[in-house]
Amino acid sequence: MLERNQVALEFAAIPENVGVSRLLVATLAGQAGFTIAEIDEVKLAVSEAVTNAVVHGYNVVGADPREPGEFSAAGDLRQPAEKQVRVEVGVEAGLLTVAVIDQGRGMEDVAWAMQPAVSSDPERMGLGFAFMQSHMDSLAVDSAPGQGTRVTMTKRAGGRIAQAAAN
Amino acid sequence: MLERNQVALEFAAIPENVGVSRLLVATLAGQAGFTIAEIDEVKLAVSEAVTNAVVHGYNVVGADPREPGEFSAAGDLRQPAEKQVRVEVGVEAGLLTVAVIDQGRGMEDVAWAMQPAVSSDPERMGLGFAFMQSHMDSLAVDSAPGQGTRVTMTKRAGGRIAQAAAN
Amino acid sequence: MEYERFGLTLMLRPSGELDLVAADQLRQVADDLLARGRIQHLYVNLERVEFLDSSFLGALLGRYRKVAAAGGRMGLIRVPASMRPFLEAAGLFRVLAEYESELQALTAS
Amino acid sequence: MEYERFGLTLMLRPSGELDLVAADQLRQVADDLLARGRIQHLYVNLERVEFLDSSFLGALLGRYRKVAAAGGRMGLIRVPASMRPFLEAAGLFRVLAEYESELQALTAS
Ligand SMILES: Nc1ncnc2c1ncn2[C@@H]1O[C@H](COP(=O)(O)OP(=O)(O)O)[C@@H](O)[C@H]1O
Ligand SMILES: Nc1ncnc2c1ncn2[C@@H]1O[C@H](COP(=O)(O)OP(=O)(O)O)[C@@H](O)[C@H]1O
Repeated sequence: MLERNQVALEFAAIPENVGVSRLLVATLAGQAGFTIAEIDEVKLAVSEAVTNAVVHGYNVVGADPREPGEFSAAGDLRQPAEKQVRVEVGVEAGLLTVAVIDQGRGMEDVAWAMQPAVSSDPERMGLGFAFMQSHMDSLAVDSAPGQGTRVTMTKRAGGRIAQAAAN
Repeated sequence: MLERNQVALEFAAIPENVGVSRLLVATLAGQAGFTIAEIDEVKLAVSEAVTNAVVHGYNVVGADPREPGEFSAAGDLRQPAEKQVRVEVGVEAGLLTVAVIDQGRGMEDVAWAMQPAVSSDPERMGLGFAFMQSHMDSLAVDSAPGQGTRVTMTKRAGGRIAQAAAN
Repeated sequence: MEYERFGLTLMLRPSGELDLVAADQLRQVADDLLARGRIQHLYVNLERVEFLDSSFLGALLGRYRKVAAAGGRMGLIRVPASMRPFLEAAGLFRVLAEYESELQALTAS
Repeated sequence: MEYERFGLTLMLRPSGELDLVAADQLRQVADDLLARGRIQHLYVNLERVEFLDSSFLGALLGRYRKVAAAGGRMGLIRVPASMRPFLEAAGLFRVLAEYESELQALTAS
């Protein structure tokens, strides 16, 4: 079991990198001693946060069916430096910290956006923040219009505590 | 099959992150249409280059059995910003580019170091560069003492060509 | 995304991890057939699914609205036990019927 | 790293991806037993190995030097076909014997 680690992933804001982020964080959580059920929870939270960076931060996926070709038209990677997402992962004695950072449009009213079933997109459920909250131990969102968004989440490996108690 | 992608991984120079790097590059190569055999070759090259950054660049693992405790003593992550490895991965129409960058001790004589069976460490085989060369299409090494090292490798997905020819 | 048509019914069999990429595939496959009147009913077999997030759930509900608006039926088949609490929390079962097998779904009226 | 002792023989059964992390485990397990005279011979069963790199090869050869210096035997068991060209290129078979099964290795003189 790995006591301490620190890894950051930086990538073009395209849908395919959401799965890449999940895989990375799941691997690091596994090394840190998280159980399979806990890793599944972490994967969901990461998936929601990174999807938001791609979809809302940078509007990369036209979830609105009226503009289905936006990403497929392949215009989004022309200036990759402008549409980058960064996922920072830290592990310290069973505490996993994940920060998802974009330089996208940001949010005017974070409290409004974090309510369950609230979405700026009619095709989405508005449950992203709710799932992050219910599947991690803590969630903090820092955002402002035009300033991008930073979502920071932590989770403690419960299996570790149970294991230590059993010894 | 993904035509274009760009991802960078930055991490503390610890042995456990060599496997994390392999997994990331293997995943991206898979998305880009590389065959399983090709992905295995890419994994080996990445493993060798990242291991070199950790072992030689930063001397993190005392492969010399006389100093076995160097990493286990856990002193290496106290200033993580100082021992960071960066792996940059680009995919563009079936061409995979991987750069492995460290800010470690660097090399005085790159040509000497790249010879097969040459190593500064008696416990190692000196085959890292030879394997990178034989398993990728191109290899370039940029290094100077105290300036760190950048290893850049490329490989084209052969399966893609075969597939295109079959159509 | 793997699928099969039985008359006016579309049977989708997605596998692996279902996120916004799969959500987009679901939209493309289903909306085209719905728009051309080729299908009326939609079932999704989740047997081989290992992960799904709110993007895919949103795409499922979006398809439900279209199918229901056109008087069709939609349901989920073989929901993995580990995903049940999650789908319930999202309110999926309030609108989507659930079946134990593809046959059961196809023979339900 | 999984292992079993048969008298003076150590049978190692590593699995998964073998890089510098596994190389370190190999060193720790084998060198301690060798230094204390608990084992003389060393076999490594590669059956469940999915990947190995030059760090692990180096650790294998390093153990070979120690085992051979003490008059012991060392060999590889069930080398996956896909790894054969790679191990040959590295010259492993010039010094390490190869066996089809653990039994074959243990009963060889
Ligand atoms: N990274 C982000 N950048 C800009 N806006 C965001 C970001 N993340 C979330 N939002 C806003 O918050 C709303 C709620 O997010 P969420 O709960 O994840 O639901 P959903 O993604 O389904 O809309 C989004 O609809 C969007 O308006
Ligand atoms: N990133 C690096 N930083 C400093 N020195 C390096 C680096 N990579 C390789 N070297 C030097 O080049 C030599 C040969 O490397 P390689 O062919 O990979 O063999 P090995 O790792 O087995 O020594 C190493 O022994 C080391 O002296």
